[in-house]
Amino acid sequence: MVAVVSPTPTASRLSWLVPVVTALQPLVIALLLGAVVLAIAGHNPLETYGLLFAESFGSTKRIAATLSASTPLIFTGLATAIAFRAGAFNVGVEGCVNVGGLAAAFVGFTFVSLSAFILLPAAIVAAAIFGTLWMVIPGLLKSRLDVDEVVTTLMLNFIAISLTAWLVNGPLLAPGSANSATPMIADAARLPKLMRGSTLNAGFLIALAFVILYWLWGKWAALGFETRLAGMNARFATASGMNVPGLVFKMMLLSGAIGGIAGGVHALGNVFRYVSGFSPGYGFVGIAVALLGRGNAFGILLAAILFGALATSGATIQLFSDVPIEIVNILQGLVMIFAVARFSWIFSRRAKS
Amino acid sequence: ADKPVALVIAQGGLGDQSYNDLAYAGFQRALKETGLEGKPVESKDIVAQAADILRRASDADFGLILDLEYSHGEPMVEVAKDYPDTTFAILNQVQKGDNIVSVLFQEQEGSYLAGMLAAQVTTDTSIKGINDKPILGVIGGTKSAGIDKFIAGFIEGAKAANPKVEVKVAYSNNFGDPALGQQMAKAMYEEGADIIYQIAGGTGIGVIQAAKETGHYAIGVDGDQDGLAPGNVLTSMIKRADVAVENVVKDYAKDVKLGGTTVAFGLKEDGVGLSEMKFTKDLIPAAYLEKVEAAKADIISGKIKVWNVVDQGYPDYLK
Amino acid sequence: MNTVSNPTAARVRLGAHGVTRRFGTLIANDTVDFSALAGTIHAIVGGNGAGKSTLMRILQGMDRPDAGTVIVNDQPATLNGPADAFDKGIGMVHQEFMLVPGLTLLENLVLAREPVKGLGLIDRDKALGAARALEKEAGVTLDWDMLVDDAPVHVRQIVEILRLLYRGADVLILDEPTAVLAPSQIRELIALLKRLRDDGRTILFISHKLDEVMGVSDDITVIRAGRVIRSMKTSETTKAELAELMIGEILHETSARPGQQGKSVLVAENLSADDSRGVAKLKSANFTVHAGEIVAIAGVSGNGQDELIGAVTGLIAARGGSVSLSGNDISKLPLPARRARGLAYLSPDRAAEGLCLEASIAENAIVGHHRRSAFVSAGILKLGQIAAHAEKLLDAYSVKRASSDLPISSLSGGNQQRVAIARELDGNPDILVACQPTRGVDIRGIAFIHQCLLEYRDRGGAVLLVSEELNEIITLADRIIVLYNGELRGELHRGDGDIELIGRMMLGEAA
Amino acid sequence: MIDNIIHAALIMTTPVLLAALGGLINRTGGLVNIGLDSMMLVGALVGLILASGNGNWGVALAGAGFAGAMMGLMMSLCVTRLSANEIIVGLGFNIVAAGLVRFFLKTTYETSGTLSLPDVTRLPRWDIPVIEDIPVLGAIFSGHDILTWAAWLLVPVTVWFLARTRPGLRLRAAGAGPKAARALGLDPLRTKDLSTVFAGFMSGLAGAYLSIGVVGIFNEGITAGRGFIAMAAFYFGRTRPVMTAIGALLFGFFDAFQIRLQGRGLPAELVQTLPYVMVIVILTLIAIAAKKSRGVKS
Ligand SMILES: Nc1ncnc2c1ncn2[C@@H]1O[C@H](COP(=O)(O)OP(=O)(O)OP(=O)(O)O)[C@@H](O)[C@H]1O
Ligand SMILES: Nc1ncnc2c1ncn2[C@@H]1O[C@H](COP(=O)(O)OP(=O)(O)OP(=O)(O)O)[C@@H](O)[C@H]1O
Ligand SMILES: [Mg+2]
Ligand SMILES: [Mg+2]
Repeated sequence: MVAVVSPTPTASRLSWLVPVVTALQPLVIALLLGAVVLAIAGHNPLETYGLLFAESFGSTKRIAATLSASTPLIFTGLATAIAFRAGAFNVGVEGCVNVGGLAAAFVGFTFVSLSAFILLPAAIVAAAIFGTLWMVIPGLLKSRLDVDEVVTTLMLNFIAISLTAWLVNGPLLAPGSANSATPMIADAARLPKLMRGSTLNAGFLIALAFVILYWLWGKWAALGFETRLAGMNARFATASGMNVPGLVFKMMLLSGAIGGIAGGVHALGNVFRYVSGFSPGYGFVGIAVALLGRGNAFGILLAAILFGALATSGATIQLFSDVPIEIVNILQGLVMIFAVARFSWIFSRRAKS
Repeated sequence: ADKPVALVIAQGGLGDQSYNDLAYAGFQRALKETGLEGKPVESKDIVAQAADILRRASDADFGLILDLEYSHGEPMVEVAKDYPDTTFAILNQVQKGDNIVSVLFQEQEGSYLAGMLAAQVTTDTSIKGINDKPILGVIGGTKSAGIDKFIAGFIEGAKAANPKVEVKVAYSNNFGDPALGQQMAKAMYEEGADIIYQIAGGTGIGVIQAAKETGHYAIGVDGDQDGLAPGNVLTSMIKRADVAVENVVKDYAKDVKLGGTTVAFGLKEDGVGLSEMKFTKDLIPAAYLEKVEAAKADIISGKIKVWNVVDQGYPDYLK
Repeated sequence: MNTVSNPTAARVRLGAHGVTRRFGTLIANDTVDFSALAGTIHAIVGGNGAGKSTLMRILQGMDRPDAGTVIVNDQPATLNGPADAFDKGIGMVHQEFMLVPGLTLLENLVLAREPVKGLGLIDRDKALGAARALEKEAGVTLDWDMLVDDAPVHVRQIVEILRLLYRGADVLILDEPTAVLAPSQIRELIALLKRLRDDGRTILFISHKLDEVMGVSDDITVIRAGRVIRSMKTSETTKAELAELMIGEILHETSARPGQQGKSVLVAENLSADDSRGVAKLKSANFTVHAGEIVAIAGVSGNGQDELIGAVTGLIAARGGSVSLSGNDISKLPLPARRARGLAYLSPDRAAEGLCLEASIAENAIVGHHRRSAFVSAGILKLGQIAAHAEKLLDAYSVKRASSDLPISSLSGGNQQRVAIARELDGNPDILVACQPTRGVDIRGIAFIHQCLLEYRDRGGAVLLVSEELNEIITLADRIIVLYNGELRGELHRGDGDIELIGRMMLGEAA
Repeated sequence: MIDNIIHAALIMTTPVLLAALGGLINRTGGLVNIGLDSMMLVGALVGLILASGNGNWGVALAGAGFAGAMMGLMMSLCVTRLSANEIIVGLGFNIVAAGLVRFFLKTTYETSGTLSLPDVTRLPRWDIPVIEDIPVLGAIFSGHDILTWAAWLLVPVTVWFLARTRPGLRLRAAGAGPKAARALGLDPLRTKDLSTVFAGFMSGLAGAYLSIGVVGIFNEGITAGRGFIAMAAFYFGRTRPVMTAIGALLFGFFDAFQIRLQGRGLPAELVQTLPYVMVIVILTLIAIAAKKSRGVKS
């Protein structure tokens, strides 16, 4: 009888496992489904998964590649999460990545005579500023006129992509380039590499710093506290004396700033210019990262690393197997879908109620 | 050489109905003939993964890495320095390096011929579907120097044949939306164009569909697209990316020293040119074709120098 | 008048045998035995969180017991969901309203059993006909094309009940149906319930108001902490005994002492305001609240209370007139600024506005005060101080909780309300605008909250009390103003008026 | 000129409108469907395959609708039965569908990206005698195919369905008050599932419209994000059919317009943003007008 009421010592020692298992369960189901697809396509699932793992985490170089690929996703995940936190469904981070990336690249290839101590911060600040500016219109529309932010930010993505495409092929086109690209940025504007022979750069450290800041901000900052409450219950927050539209506006801008920095860091640390195909949808993956990480700082970090690992290993396993990229995409989608599913439902008798 | 070969696929991926698909076809032919091992590498995030993929392939002991992605030029120079024993190949641009081979195409030369042919045809009302207006159209996939290189050559060729000809230019901003291509083409046909040159991948397939539906003409690109709508594709401006890739791989297999060289594929090398016009040859008066042939000879001999947007920037008529 | 065929003259129309329901470690229902006899009104009473709603949900098939069975017509029965319960003639009006927003009253009435012509087309005439017949039976008239969102609470309540009749239910489970009604509306409802019973229907009635329970019911079951304490005939018990059974101790009624009127704190002059659709709801109201007094605004909901509260607190912009606080005009200030000047506001809608249900208990206790210099410096919260302060506050208001870090939704309604009051009175505001402070709270909680308000007043606080509970108003208020149709009428002083008089004034009958 | 713009605008509108109506029903039932694009893509492929070899276009449409509906069902089950977040599931479906389509093309047709099949039966266009020769009216009413007609007829039908019918009422109830619906013995989860199946069906048709109605081939980029535009359309219309249709038409019109605006000295990239800019501008104007009218009353 006693055993039923109070958990046994063994159970309590292993109780930390419960959330881990719960978190892994969807991943396992996604992998199982992926295995079915692989098997149908005539690939050995175990071999493929082994290869994917090795190409993501199998050596220092591969780990570096994974972290490098996850860097922009950490930023976009945080940018999205911060707007969600305030109750604004901002799907426009993709646009911010593009304008931010172009702004940083512009500073980086224009003011080439400046020293790194000035140029690098200036380029990142430019990215943040342009990302912020990009969110002013939807932020104002949402907070002042209650115009749905999903539509406006989605539209602004298309506009950002077209606008940057125009700039980079017209006024900002590198002479002698056959595709739309700015000139390369000055060496002084480049973020230092963390490891020779890899693309992992100081941008990842900045991303980590942002994760920690985001966590601290959510826990310790008065603004973070207010944002969370406003996002959970706007009426309550208003009645408690908060300026909810103002908060929403601020958080949309902050989201834009971080989105801009995502692009800036990507331009200064990896691509070294702005070029067509600069962002293959980092902003959209950021939505998944934010939701997968459940808005939690470390959840976002893990989710970004997961997607980064799939992106980087998905490309390089093609060197060692015949598994085509689409299988990797399918896998990615499955992980996304099932990572947010709750399978307890199936086993629970009364979940219906 | 017997180390394996990698082919890095450019943005747009396999299935773009043009550049990537063509290059991959040449790649496969070469592998079959030489018996070499080889892998294509695609990625959604191809721009950012440039160095990552090139290094991984080098580390994995691939002997030749062909890269179709334009934005990989500069990263390749960096990576190539660290792997002197690996040969790298980049297309559409010249990059310096002892172990880098650059492959260039003179698409403007082939486009010139296409323009010259179209400008002659467009006022010949004896041909079905042709009106008397000297109006031609071009639909490009994106506004970029790489695409405008085709367009400039086309316009130059058209003006050479008939200075009064007007060339309408539009961009789809999308290489994979045939419905859009079809609508754009129809809009151009409505405005009096009767021949449209498409340089827009999958979007361009819609242009050819529009030609077929409205009884006008399209000009195909990259591969021989004459068969997509027999009789409605006036000709195709073929860019032998497949031959280029095939040749590079074969040379590598034969241990020809490739590093540090630049291979050009123009009219002279048969790297670009018009299709054989299997379905339209009989429609077109022979005189027009003769004039095109003459221009081709002049370009090969150097008598005509066609404008190259990538090297020379934009000409006045395409600003 | 349609009569209900008494189903095979069963003695126990609806009941439970050994029903147990656990939520995690909490036992909400502990081997509950319960029998509602056919053709009776059976009241179920108990404190907040006693397990009343849980038991009712089980009896309506919304929830299933972990052990035990439901009894229908003397026989054990299994209820596979609410549809099954409806088939057996059992319907329920839930504690929280279960009307669909965005639908009209008529649509809500017929939802799930719509009369149709061919093609699934709803037969509006038939639906309206049925609605009119039900109206007659209940003795009301409704605008059936009104959207639920626009309907006042008592109308919604009526629609919920009519809906059960429409579905042909002869067992009506009503979970706190009177919590939001005015006295006259309560009387009407009770009369209706009695009529329905006399037609042979069986009614399960939950309320925290023991007067009502004594007045309406034939039988009473008392539940405490998930167990049935006793079932009895209403005629065999008294209010005092019920109260003692419910809470396990004897509760002393709050005694009303007159307050000491001080200087004027809140002055409203010619205040008028519109509702969200621009309809004038508050017309030129004038009143003053002094330090050390409780001024109550009595009125049936929908007569302008929301607009009055909104205009005083700054939640909505007034259309005209002015509000001043301690001599300063605050008419143009938004709510945060008014709060900063010493105004506190206890919302009538605890779940949606008064509390943030997903946030923790401690957070709910501190919100609004977290920018105090003791709790924040340079935008960084001093979490240690805040937690300590929250603990102190929660202890002072005896909030029963496992841990202050749990979401506040884990508390019972009474305890939730304590948190809200603790927060609003923290920091000694100049004036508290307290709206429906005891809605849905059990008798022990009510006594406690009343005590808090009186102590605050005695410390020199000013209270503007807006309530539909006349008993509450009589107990607490030093002055009573009646709000009818957007106008303030008559002013009564402590001891002046009786419930009947105020009730008539609320309906615009007397001045 | 104006005739041509009208005609082109209507053609560009049809797929967006079809999917938007599906999405609207879906959202009314309580699910915001970000995966419309994936259902469109699969519909486009299935439609083309069934219409090839001189197939029957009716069968092709049915097949495309069915394929989309199946995708909708799977998506809905993930949301309603596995309580997965609908936004992520939608994004995930877009990725998985794109991958599966490429994979299928590679393994079955040994092609990638584009599928061009012989003898594709195209959707017939109906010319209406007399009217077809009247300017403007002819462009509006003549020369359209069954799906264009269906899409526009469905607008009033949807209004009627939601306002007047039993399933319409239950759908609204499932979306706006699932708890209440359940308390009344309805099954809101199943209603939600059905509404997603419908959204999938409509998106499948929209896809088939692109592949066998407009171009006659399939390309993996054939939807070109029109599923997202459809989503924007029903957001634009605040889930009301007529406004949603206007939103879809707005896209179609400005799309047709921008094509014709090109090559007139304006940069192509900037002209192409016209539809998106217009949506923001119009939403803003509507919001300002709404605010003003509220201000006037008070
Ligand atoms: N879905 C649920 N999950 C977890 N706990 C629950 C749930 N529903 C009720 N409880 C718990 O069960 C207990 C009984 O709740 P119930 O709603 O039956 O109380 P009640 O008697 O109706 O109270 P009140 O008078 O305040 O309405 C409470 O402690 C409550 O916290
Ligand atoms: N899913 C749930 N998980 C945990 N607690 C729950 C859940 N659902 C309801 N409860 C709790 O059950 C208790 C009783 O619920 P109920 O709906 O009867 O309201 P209440 O707390 O009694 O408040 P009131 O009577 O004032 O409305 C509350 O504490 C409520 O928060
Ligand atoms: Mg002509
Ligand atoms: Mg209850």
